[in-house]
Amino acid sequence: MVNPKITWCPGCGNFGILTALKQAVAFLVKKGVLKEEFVVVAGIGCHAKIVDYLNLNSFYSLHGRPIATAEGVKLANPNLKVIVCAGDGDAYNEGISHLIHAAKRNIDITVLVHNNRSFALTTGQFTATSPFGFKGKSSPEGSVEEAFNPLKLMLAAKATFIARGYSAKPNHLRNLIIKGIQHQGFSFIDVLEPCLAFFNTLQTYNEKVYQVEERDLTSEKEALRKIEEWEYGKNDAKIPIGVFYKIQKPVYEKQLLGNLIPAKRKKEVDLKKALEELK
Amino acid sequence: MVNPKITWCPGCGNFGILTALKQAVAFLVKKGVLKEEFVVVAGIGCHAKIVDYLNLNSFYSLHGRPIATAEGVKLANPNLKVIVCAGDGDAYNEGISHLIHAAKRNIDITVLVHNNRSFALTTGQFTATSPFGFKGKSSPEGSVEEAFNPLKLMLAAKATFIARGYSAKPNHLRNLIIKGIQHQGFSFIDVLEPCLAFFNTLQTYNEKVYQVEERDLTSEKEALRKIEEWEYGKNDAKIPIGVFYKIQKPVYEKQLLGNLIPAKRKKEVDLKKALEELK
Amino acid sequence: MIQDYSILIGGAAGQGSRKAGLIIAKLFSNFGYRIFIYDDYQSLIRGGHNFSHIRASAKKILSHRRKIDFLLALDKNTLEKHRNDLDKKGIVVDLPIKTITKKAGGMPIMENTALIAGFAKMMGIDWETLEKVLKKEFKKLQSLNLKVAKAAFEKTSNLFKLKKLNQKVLPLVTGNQALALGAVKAGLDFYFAYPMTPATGILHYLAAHQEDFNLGVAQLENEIGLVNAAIGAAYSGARAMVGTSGGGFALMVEALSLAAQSETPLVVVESQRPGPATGVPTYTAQGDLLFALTAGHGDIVRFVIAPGDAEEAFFWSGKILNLAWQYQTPSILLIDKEISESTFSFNETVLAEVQYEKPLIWDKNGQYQRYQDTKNGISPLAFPGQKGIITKATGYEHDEFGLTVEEEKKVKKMQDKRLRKFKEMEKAVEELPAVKVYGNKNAKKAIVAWGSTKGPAKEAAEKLGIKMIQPVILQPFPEKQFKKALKGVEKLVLVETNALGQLGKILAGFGFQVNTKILKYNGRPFLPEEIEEGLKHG
Amino acid sequence: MIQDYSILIGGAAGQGSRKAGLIIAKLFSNFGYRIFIYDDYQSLIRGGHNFSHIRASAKKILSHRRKIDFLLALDKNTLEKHRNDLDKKGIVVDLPIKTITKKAGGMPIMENTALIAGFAKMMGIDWETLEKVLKKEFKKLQSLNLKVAKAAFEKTSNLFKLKKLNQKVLPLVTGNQALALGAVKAGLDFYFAYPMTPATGILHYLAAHQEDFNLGVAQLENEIGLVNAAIGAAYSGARAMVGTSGGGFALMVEALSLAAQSETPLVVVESQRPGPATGVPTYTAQGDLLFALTAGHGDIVRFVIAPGDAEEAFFWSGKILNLAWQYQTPSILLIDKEISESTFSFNETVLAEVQYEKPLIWDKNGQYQRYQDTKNGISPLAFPGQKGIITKATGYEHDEFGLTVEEEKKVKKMQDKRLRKFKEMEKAVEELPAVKVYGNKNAKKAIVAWGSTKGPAKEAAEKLGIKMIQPVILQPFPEKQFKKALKGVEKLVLVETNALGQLGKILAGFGFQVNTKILKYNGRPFLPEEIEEGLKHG
Ligand SMILES: Cc1ncc(C[n+]2csc(CCOP(=O)(O)OP(=O)(O)O)c2C)c(N)n1
Ligand SMILES: Cc1ncc(C[n+]2csc(CCOP(=O)(O)OP(=O)(O)O)c2C)c(N)n1
Ligand code: SF4
Ligand code: SF4
Ligand SMILES: [Mg+2]
Ligand SMILES: [Mg+2]
Repeated sequence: MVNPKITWCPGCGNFGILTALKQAVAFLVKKGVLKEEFVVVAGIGCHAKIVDYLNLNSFYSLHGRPIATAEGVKLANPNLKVIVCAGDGDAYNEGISHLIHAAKRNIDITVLVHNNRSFALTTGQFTATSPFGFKGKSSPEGSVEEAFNPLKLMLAAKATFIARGYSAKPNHLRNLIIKGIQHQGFSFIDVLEPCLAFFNTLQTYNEKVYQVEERDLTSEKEALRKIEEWEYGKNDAKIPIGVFYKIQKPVYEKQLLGNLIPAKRKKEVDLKKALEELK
Repeated sequence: MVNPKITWCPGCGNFGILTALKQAVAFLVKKGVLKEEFVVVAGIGCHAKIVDYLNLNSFYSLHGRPIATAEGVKLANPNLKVIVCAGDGDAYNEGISHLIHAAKRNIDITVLVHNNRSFALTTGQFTATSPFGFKGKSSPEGSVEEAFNPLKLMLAAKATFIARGYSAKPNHLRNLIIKGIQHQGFSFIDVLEPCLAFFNTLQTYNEKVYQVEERDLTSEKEALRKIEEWEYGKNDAKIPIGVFYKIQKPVYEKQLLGNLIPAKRKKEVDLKKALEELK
Repeated sequence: MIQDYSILIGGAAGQGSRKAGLIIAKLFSNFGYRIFIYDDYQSLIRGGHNFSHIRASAKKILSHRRKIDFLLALDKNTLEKHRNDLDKKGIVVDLPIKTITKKAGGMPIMENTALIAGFAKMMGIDWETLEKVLKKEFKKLQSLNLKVAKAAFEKTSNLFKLKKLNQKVLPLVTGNQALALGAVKAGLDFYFAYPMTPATGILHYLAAHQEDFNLGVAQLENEIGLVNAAIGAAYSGARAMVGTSGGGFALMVEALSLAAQSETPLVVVESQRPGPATGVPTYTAQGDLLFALTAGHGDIVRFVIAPGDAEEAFFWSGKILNLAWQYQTPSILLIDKEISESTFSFNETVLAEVQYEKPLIWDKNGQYQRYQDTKNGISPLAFPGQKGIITKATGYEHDEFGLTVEEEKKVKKMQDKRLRKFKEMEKAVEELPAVKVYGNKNAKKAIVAWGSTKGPAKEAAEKLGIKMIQPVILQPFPEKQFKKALKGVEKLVLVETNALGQLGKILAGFGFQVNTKILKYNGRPFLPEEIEEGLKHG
Repeated sequence: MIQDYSILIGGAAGQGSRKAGLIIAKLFSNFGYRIFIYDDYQSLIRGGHNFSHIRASAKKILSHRRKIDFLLALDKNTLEKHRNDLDKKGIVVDLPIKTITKKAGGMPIMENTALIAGFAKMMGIDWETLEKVLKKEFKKLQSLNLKVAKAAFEKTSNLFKLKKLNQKVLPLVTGNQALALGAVKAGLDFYFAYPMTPATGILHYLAAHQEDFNLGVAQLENEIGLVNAAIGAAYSGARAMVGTSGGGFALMVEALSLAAQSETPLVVVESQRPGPATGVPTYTAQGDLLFALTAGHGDIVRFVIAPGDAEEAFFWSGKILNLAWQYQTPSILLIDKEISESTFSFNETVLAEVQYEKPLIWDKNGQYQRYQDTKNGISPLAFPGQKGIITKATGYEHDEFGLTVEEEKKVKKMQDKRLRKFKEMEKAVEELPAVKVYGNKNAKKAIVAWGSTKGPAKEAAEKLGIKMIQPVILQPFPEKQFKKALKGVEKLVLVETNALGQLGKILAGFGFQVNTKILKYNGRPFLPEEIEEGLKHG
């Protein structure tokens, strides 16, 4: 049962992401993953309404916290496939500490950032990826902050899978999501999406976005080169989408827990030894 | 008047930082800066006790928040010279969101991270720059997280001044601090310091640390090369110290406020026009 | 008969019903009417159903009522949803706005202009007034809007002759705007925020007027960052304020405790919405009261003030900023969506009641000690940057100079200093109009209500001839004034928009027992009728 | 005469006085004595002044007293600071530990071993007992330590013949360890934390026993991250607990509200220290009570339980974990440094009182609805990963399935469901031993005290022959039990370690008035004598 009424604006980029995510899940289910093993965790914002439109397990968390929530979901039961739908406000402003540390510890979750480069649901203020000079209601004369490049931050934070997608290319995005979920470790996908109401980047993206050749994925240098092709907030360059970086490293939950599945462990513990120690 | 009794362990790296900071301030005072225009903001941890030992304006803030506090201090009165003394726990764990965003907006403050690569005051747990396998009381079998490289993160976050110092080289550090304060924009100095009680890196650092030649400071490529010479958590390479990166960009407070000094503005405002608008 | 019109205009988000509602209100306002607008909207940007309920009355009013005299629909949905609330004599204003707009060469978004203009004509509002208001409201595409308006005005026939009242035209101000203005009047130097409904309007308003008001406005990375920045700014000498709703406020409470320990002035505007958690983000509730009254770890007394309309928002916002600085304390202006985003006729006479009041500034004698142990517990302020002054603020327990202490006597000494300050705060409250009384002051039955519930409760009390008591300052609680207000009351009825009867719990702590509770917690404000009905049954 | 010894051992941080204190306590414990250790240390790692006050008694005791029978000093400072508290018959245990240690080839850090051994000999503790305890405590450099001990044991002459009591030897457990064990017994699956005194010990203890207990322990980037992770873990079906102190707790309150709205079980251990803000971080206070009782925005009822010693910490930690899961609610175990870090003889009989209690799990009939609108407001749980079950948790107001709602009726419906659940929680509390009574149960005078103040208050009450009432569950407040406990009481004296008399305010809200207050707020726990004196004057 899902919410029959989608309340995104007509033409909103979130539709493309919804389609891509649904298809990615359908693909993996066909491949044998149990549908009920997917859990989608969302923050708060336009993007986050996606959980109401998906007939999947989900946790509609707090603004800024979906990654933290998702880490707990995964740690308690590492068999689950945990997907985060975060906004740029969630991931790069309010809750950037969780993004960076989740990447650093290489926990095996997949983070999609619905990056419309604005706080949309609160009617369009600038975020960390809005361009310098962004005119929103909190910056009527233009914001005075430059955007950062989240992919570069993720590389510095040791994410093991870094990609960029575009909401208007749902097939491509679907494949990215599949790869992200299949990747064992922290997968980060920044999804560019136009916000029709507050930052309509549709035309720009349609003109500039191109699919990058996915090679040398284990080279940080090569990844950086692709990542730096386009700086958020600039309008000069072509915008590559695709997987930029992918390396294999031990995942956090395995290292922390071994084979333990906390949600399914036996509850009985003998405390005798522990108390004997204390005599 | 300062606290006469210093409670750091004998041999603690914080002594070197205290010396260097005092000397840097003394130097700048000699150059004509009013001593009372310095404000030191500290977090919570061993490092933070430094404010009790300095006869300077100071704000002993919360764990993780000194950068945020310092931003307010500066924004209210941009004439002040604001120096943050943060721990690695403060800056890279609890409050990393503030570090990244302060760098991004290029606010003109100087952040020293007293990086002993552990939570020392709480008796030695791993932080974001502790090496994989760090044995502390919260990770008796060795921590399972790799360290990140904070300088690399700062580069990705658009800091305009990035340096590394070493507490056992207080003269060199003094010069770094002077340069950091003189730099117009966000200055970041990661200061390696041994913690005698919980992570004694003294010998390693003494062996590996060397002063890098400071050239090509405006090149991000060159900066990255130096920054990547040594990865936190590894013990294989030489450890460069010095300024790695320095570029000039408009500072945040100037762009936001123009010439306004909020703490000194005239309080009288005529509201007639504003109310007329609303009729 | 008293002139009292209720107009409902609704449509999908993006159709501009809110703006249209404001324009209609301004038309009535220009005829000397007093206005209240309730705006109802969902958490979405396009589509769904939004509506504004405009009430225009000869008397001052602070809430809307259930019945509708005129129903203006920008879409079908509006008709369906609200037809039932139409008064027996009510009218559906059904004009061919699509055709009119199209014919006049307008764009679909201008259909609301057509509707307004037709309605104005119907009501007997003259073209000149309409034109004046439209010109003010439409800076973009002005002439095209006017063209559409003119066409609709001409197409529609006049039905009524709206009486022009011999009253001053007042500005129409939201609670958010009013409190922003009050703070500015009291010397606000810096506003820090992160967007959060329903407090976002403060940020938008101050950002738009940054130059006019000559102050700092910053949106930072998150609530924790900005509240700590506000504390830093106050340390530097700037009067700082922050604004948010319950969830953002929750993130600020550690810093609130820092403000208490470091004795840094801080004003937090907490505009409530229904919780817990994200709850119902674009609706209203008074469910954060208990939380606000005790927010922050440790022994803290803070000012918590809950204004009940725009004028009070103005007055108390200025007052709390002054109080925060006089007593060097964190303070909370506790409102809700119903105050923040409703629109009120604003009586400008209140302007004169708010000034910048100077806090206790150090006289430069001897050595400065940030936490000087004075008799009343208030230590003189000094700010960094002045020769000869070292000022050390801290979140640790400290000595007078601001250095860390752990010894038992020293720890107690500073806590005692703060306790003396708390006593002064209690005294200050009793000197202020902390409890208001309305209605029949001799009645044996009284309503007690706070914040936004004042409006409907006052109206109900006046109608029923009973008393209505509104505690405005909720901490330190004005015990004496409240006791006085209770004189002669035999039956006390609690009315608030939360599920636990939170004010009731507070009152009980002071020995004041309520006899009945009327609670509402569906995200909507009380209507006066609902309280009247509740009182009849209860 | 009752056997009741008080031993104080002190030194600079880094000299190992705490460890030495624990060993001395174990010696007495091995002789059948009941132990309480108060550890006093500053916020520094080396230097300064730390001390442990060990009390060993034939009877169960829960606090230390002022007087010292034996003063053991690892440095001069200790002698100077504590000599005044020496009993008339008290003895300064002054041994040439430097020389002994050196001669035996030991290192300076082993001087504490020499002191212990000499003291043991003096007291008449046999070498075998000493050796057994030392072997257990010194895994590193064991033989060298034993050598030093042997030398000191031989060098010192015997003065007393400590009576061996015919009582079971009990483990010595800190409050932190006890509550960790209680939670483990009740099925704890995951502990999340970020270091913060005085709660850090829980993290250390569970991390050290992660394999023994077969559970997850994670230190994450900050408190906000980990509390949200704990909520996520609970959603997945793992019993999660987090631990912190006031400042970290403040950062968790937004998530607490999320747990309330999403009905996710969550246990937060809040171990208080003196605030506001950083305050006096290694000392004790009960100043976060009001904050804990109302933490989180919105209408929330949560369990708040304050155990008063190690056995209660064990019992209630297990109980609250079970309650949190039965009622799907955030819950707070509220202790303080005095409970967390003091060491108690722990009566193992309490072990049997805690079990894993099964929460309401979905029976797999029909379609699963996370928020099924049941009669008692409790909806069956189901976890992700099971075929056929879709479980949707949310922080928005929602329908039964977990989808967002904004309509007024739907909003009210879910709040009503939660209100019914709150009622069930109230009932559950009255079924539990929520209020304890000690001392003379027929006395007209009674002390009311909570949490760590139980220990000294109970001792004072027993000595003075008055009653002592301890509310253990503080929310939902056990009104009936408290009323019952008050029967016959004419004078009620409030005793707590905070400056505002916070429990007193809560009691007033339920109509219970205290007649006098004895408050202490210098960071130190009450001594029984102080309460006795206060009662004589008050
Ligand atoms: C703690 C907190 N602060 C602020 C908000 C208000 N808020 C709701 S959505 C939102 C912005 C969302 O931006 P983003 O994450 O980019 O999502 P988008 O709406 O753009 O999809 C904000 C600030 C909140 N819900 N919680
Ligand atoms: C919100 C909060 N969480 C936790 C703590 C406890 N705490 C005090 S100091 C500290 C660690 C300090 O580490 P770091 O910043 O690296 O400083 P160091 O002691 O190593 O100099 C922690 C976790 C606190 N004071 N506040
Ligand atoms: S406001 Fe922007 S992000 Fe939100 S639904 Fe509309 S187009 Fe999409
Ligand atoms: S514990 Fe480490 S950081 Fe702290 S004072 Fe000692 S040596 Fe310095
Ligand atoms: Mg966004
Ligand atoms: Mg550190």
